[in-house]
Amino acid sequence: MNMIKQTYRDALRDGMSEEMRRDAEVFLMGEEVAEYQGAYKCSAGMLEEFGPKRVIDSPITELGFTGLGVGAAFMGMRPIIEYMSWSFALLSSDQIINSAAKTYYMSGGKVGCPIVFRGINGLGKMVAAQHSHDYTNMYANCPGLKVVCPVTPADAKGLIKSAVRDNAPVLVMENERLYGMEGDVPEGDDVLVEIGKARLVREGKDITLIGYSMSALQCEKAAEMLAKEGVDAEVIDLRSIRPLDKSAIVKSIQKTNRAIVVEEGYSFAGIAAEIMAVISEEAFDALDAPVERMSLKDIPIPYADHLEQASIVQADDIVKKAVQICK
Amino acid sequence: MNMIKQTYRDALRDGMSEEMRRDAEVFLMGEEVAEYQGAYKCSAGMLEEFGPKRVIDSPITELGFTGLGVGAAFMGMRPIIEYMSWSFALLSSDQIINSAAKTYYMSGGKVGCPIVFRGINGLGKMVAAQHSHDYTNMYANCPGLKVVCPVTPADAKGLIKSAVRDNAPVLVMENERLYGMEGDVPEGDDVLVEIGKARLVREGKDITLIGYSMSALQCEKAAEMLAKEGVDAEVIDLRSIRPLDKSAIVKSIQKTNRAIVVEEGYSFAGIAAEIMAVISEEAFDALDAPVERMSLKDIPIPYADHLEQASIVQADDIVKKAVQICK
Amino acid sequence: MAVKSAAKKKFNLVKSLHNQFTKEDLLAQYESMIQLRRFQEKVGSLYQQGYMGGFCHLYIGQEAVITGAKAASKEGDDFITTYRCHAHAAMSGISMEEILGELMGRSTGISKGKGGSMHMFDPDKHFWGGHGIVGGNVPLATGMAFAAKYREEDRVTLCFFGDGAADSGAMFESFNMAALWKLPVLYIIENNHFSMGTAKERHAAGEFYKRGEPFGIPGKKVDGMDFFAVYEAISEACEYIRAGNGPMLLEMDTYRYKGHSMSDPAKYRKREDVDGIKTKRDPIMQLGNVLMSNYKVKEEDLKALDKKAKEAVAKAVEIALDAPKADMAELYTDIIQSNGEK
Amino acid sequence: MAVKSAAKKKFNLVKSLHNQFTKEDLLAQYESMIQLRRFQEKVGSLYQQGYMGGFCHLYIGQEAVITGAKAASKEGDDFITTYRCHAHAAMSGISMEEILGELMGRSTGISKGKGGSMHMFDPDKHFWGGHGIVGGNVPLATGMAFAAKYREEDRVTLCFFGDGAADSGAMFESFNMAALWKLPVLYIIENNHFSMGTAKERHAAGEFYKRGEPFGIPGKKVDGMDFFAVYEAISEACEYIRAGNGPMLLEMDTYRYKGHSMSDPAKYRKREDVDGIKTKRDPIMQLGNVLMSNYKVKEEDLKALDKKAKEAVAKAVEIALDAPKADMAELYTDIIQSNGEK
Ligand SMILES: Cc1ncc(C[n+]2csc(CCOP(=O)(O)OP(=O)(O)O)c2C)c(N)n1
Ligand SMILES: Cc1ncc(C[n+]2csc(CCOP(=O)(O)OP(=O)(O)O)c2C)c(N)n1
Ligand SMILES: [Mg+2]
Ligand SMILES: [Mg+2]
Repeated sequence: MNMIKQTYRDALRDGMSEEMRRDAEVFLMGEEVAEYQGAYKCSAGMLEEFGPKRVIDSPITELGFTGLGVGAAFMGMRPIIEYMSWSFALLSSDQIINSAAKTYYMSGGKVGCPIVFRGINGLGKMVAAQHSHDYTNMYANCPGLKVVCPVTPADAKGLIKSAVRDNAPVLVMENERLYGMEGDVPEGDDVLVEIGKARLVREGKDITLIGYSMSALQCEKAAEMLAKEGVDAEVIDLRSIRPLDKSAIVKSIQKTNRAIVVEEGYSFAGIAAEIMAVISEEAFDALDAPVERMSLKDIPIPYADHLEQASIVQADDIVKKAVQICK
Repeated sequence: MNMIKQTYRDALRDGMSEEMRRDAEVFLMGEEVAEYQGAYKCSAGMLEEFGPKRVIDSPITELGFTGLGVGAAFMGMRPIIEYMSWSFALLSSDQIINSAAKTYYMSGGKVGCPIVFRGINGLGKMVAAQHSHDYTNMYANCPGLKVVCPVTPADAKGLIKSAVRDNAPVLVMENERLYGMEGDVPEGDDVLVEIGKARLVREGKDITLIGYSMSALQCEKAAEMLAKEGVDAEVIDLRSIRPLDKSAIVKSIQKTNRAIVVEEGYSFAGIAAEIMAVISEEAFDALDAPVERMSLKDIPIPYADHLEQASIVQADDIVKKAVQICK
Repeated sequence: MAVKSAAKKKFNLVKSLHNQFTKEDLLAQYESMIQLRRFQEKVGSLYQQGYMGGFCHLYIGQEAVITGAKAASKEGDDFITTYRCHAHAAMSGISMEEILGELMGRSTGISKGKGGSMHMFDPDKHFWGGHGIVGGNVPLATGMAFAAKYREEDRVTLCFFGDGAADSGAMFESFNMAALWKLPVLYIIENNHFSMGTAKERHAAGEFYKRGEPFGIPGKKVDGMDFFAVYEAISEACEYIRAGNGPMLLEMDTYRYKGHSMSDPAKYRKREDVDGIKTKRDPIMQLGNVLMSNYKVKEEDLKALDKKAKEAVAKAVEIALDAPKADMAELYTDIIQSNGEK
Repeated sequence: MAVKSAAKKKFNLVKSLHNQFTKEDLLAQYESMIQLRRFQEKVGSLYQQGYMGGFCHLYIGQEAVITGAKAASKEGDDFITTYRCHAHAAMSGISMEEILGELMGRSTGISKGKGGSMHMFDPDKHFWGGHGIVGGNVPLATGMAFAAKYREEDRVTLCFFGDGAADSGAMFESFNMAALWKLPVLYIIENNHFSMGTAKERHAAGEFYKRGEPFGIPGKKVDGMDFFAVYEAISEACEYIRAGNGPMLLEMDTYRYKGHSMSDPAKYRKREDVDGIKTKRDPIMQLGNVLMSNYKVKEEDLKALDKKAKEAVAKAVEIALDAPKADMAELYTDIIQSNGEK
């Protein structure tokens, strides 16, 4: 496949644009998505190409415009609803959970809801507690939704495209720190990434490091450092949180017999807890050591750079823990 | 201690009333709490006793009156905010998480938030998907909050009293099916139940059954049935979800070496997943078998009685699973 | 249960409307209303006999609103309401059997027994629920109207909700967007004077019909117990909306005779208040009076329609009771719409 | 930075107010404003030099609103605002060192370096933040007013928020409760014409000052670039509120000169638009003109105040830079208020 180098931000934009070209029923709505070109420039050029009918600046009323999107999706349209942050989307969680996730079932399959909700999630840089919170676990808990967390530009594009085409409500959790990162993205309008499949980032035999979103990058970095210490780590980027690719996890554990799950989210009933439960259920006997989780510190995230950094699991920390487990 | 027989509903009411008598800064606000005597009659007689200044019917604006409560708590008052259901409280999750949980930290300890949020949570009886959802894990994930789930009338009273006196925001998750249940409640205005302590429901040596809210009752019932099958089950009612009483769990596992965690909530990144993670972290070597979790079916909850019942873990199911693990 | 052909002129006085319908049309309206009433009463008694569970919200007393709205709107217009949805569902063409089936958890239920009393839908009949979260259907309706406008379809969305819901932030956020983008949506507040047990004066400041004014949304208060008043107001509003003027807001002054739901003994109001309205403003009685005074319909004719309605209800109950329980296998269907489907 | 004693009469015409202050009082106002301006400018340049991070929202251009509000309100009234909070914090008496310390993550920061630009508080000075969620501070303010009324204290809560926030459901829900319960709260919309990059016309239907009308909340549009207009409107509003009449709403017509936050180049508006306002309506210039024309203050005197302000800012920067970084141990404090504490 032909590859082009692209930022995550542009890959997302291209993914959305391609789907909008393909299907006239897709529109993009959110705060500052049109004239401003996106608060983080993820929709640069889209207003120009698609016009104000399809790229729509909304007022700062997350509950209202989320419900609006869901209503349009009930009618068969395919809205992409952008949140300036998933922290603000809490205001709309009622419409996501009570309307988008549940109506298909409650209607006995009569009313579908093909919609995409997307935006930045988790920590940014020095934006303090109200703007620094990973909500992946909250939504992934809820049947009726799909939740994905692309880390690479290729996944950003492939997953947003799959999300738009999916008949279920799909939540795409992005991260501000990813937007500027570059990577190879396959060319072509129909290159999708399947929702529900993890990404094997790196093969290894000694231990499996599992992460998603930013923590997948930390795992990757840690694995490179571990290689120098003689530890051969396998790295899995979960990528799709719901549905979860259990078999990819189990397969890896059966090979390495050890695992660390890393998250840039709170530990209590978080994603790592779920992965630990899955491993316990499906690969308990394969374990040579208990699975460990490394989570965000259990505090509201502070503003100051050094404090903020101290609340995140760093690659160094993973390395230390992995060496300890493997020796 | 002298005991009186009381329903859960009345115990709650007495707990709130005693605290209101004790502290003039406590007030109760919510939909139908005053003239209607509470949608589920949990505040029967309170309007009469305390008057409309302290027992206040709110409009159906969860976001607004939650924020109002938080603002009053910032000023040092001690509001009790009742939700007609935690399903509706989703609309106010922004104020609970972004304002109540985070402001104390963000202000460097300058602005406290001594507030209680309470109401029914989880499944009722045939009220369908939008009204049947356990949100415990969502809030318990968040630092800055405390979350309790009383099951007995005594705990309902003791925990609501502790919650009102607590300087932190405390969420009390009740259940409609508990309201009418009777139990012994110790007399006296200062009998508190400490937040952060699990309740040892039943001692046993073969396996630990762990639950909270309705699922603790199922565990208790299962334990009685198991006794007849020769399995001696210990039962732990978590009672306080955040902070979690890890030592009670670990102690029990070290004795029984086996555990089942039961929840009337969704499994993905739920409370059971957290307990499994905790056990794996703190008592892995004590395990003779992997911990199992038994959760609500992973579906929006259907209306019809027989379908609804089929989505819940029943005591029978627990018995079967426990026998299987213990043999 | 729909009007065949209603007078299409513009009316300024409700009274002048009384003679603008054919007798047949008006009788059909009467029949709809009495059938809704008898049906709801039956649902109430079946509930009390234990045939159903959960929440169950009856619409008795408010019948003129949905019948007037159906008569005044066009085929193809979309309807969406709250949990108090049986009448809206029935007037959209969902059969009583399907509604009863749903209430009794049968496989024939309109939502296969999974939705229950509060959650009924039939997009083919332009009926979009049946929603349980107060205020929640208002943004949804706004989105439906958004879709209609986007697709350049001549559809008005009629969005019904209560006086309690009219306090919700969701409604105001919707108003702002609908006004900004001139969406073809008619917001209809069914002000039955109680948000559950809380009287209007204790839950809402000011007047409901004015709540769109800051956004430039015209509002009007309408006698929601009078079929003709409802018909006129909704006809005019739909015309205004169809002309591309954007949203409108109507406050229907109505009343519910029963408790908020089956579990509510409604102690928060006086029996006389309810009785006063029943005897003076009952929508069915009022329409009957017009039929008798202006159309020479006899009381016996109306009684015959009542009897017919009761029979239809009884028949529906019979059919519903005959149906098997919802299938256990349905537990796991309809969770996620697969990508193969439409 | 507070008025010592302001004229306490009732004023009908803003112009007539020009002569009602003592020269000293007005000069103190001027000094406050120029110091806010210089301080904000310094914050902007320190940000660009990398001394701070995250979001940083400047208040340059809007100074008349908070200075007028402080002058018109009483000691003991409570203030709460959004993330655009440096000026409100400073006018509440939080020192520039503490604000800068916070912005630079120092241990001397008003929130110990944990809150940053958007989250500053000092209850002792009746300043309640500094909140990051748009619309979120409006219910909070309503609750503060609820507490004041409950405790029968003579305190008005002054709640500041932007035109974007004025679309939020949270605001409307608050209006309804405040009106119902006659809470002593003054809602102040600082309409700087942009909700981030979205011009008012594109995000809000109708007029802001009317948004309380459906609830019976009186509203007024005020020239937010004119200290006297702000002073008069807020004086009158606080009097109305203090008399037990319930909430009021003021829309301040103002403008921000800089981008929404430090990362916004503000391409969505024309340079001329900003320049036009700077040259014709600048609040500091306007107050300076009154001082010169009505109080015989000389331009040099004003320049001297400017110089004094710059020096005060420079001094504060020096002190802030001298302070140690926020203590690592603070990571784990202030998560949950323990039950021993007050
Ligand atoms: C957000 C939310 N809060 C509370 C409830 C519980 N509840 C259901 S109906 C109702 C009263 C609604 O009154 P109104 O809007 O006037 O409609 P009506 O029932 O009179 O038709 C309440 C409080 C709910 N379903 N959703
Ligand atoms: C609920 C929510 N949505 C979005 C944002 C991101 N955001 C921060 S400020 C802002 C614009 C607010 O404009 P306005 O209310 O006019 O206030 P101003 O910044 O002009 O003072 C936006 C969209 C947020 N903080 N909170
Ligand atoms: Mg009502
Ligand atoms: Mg603005």
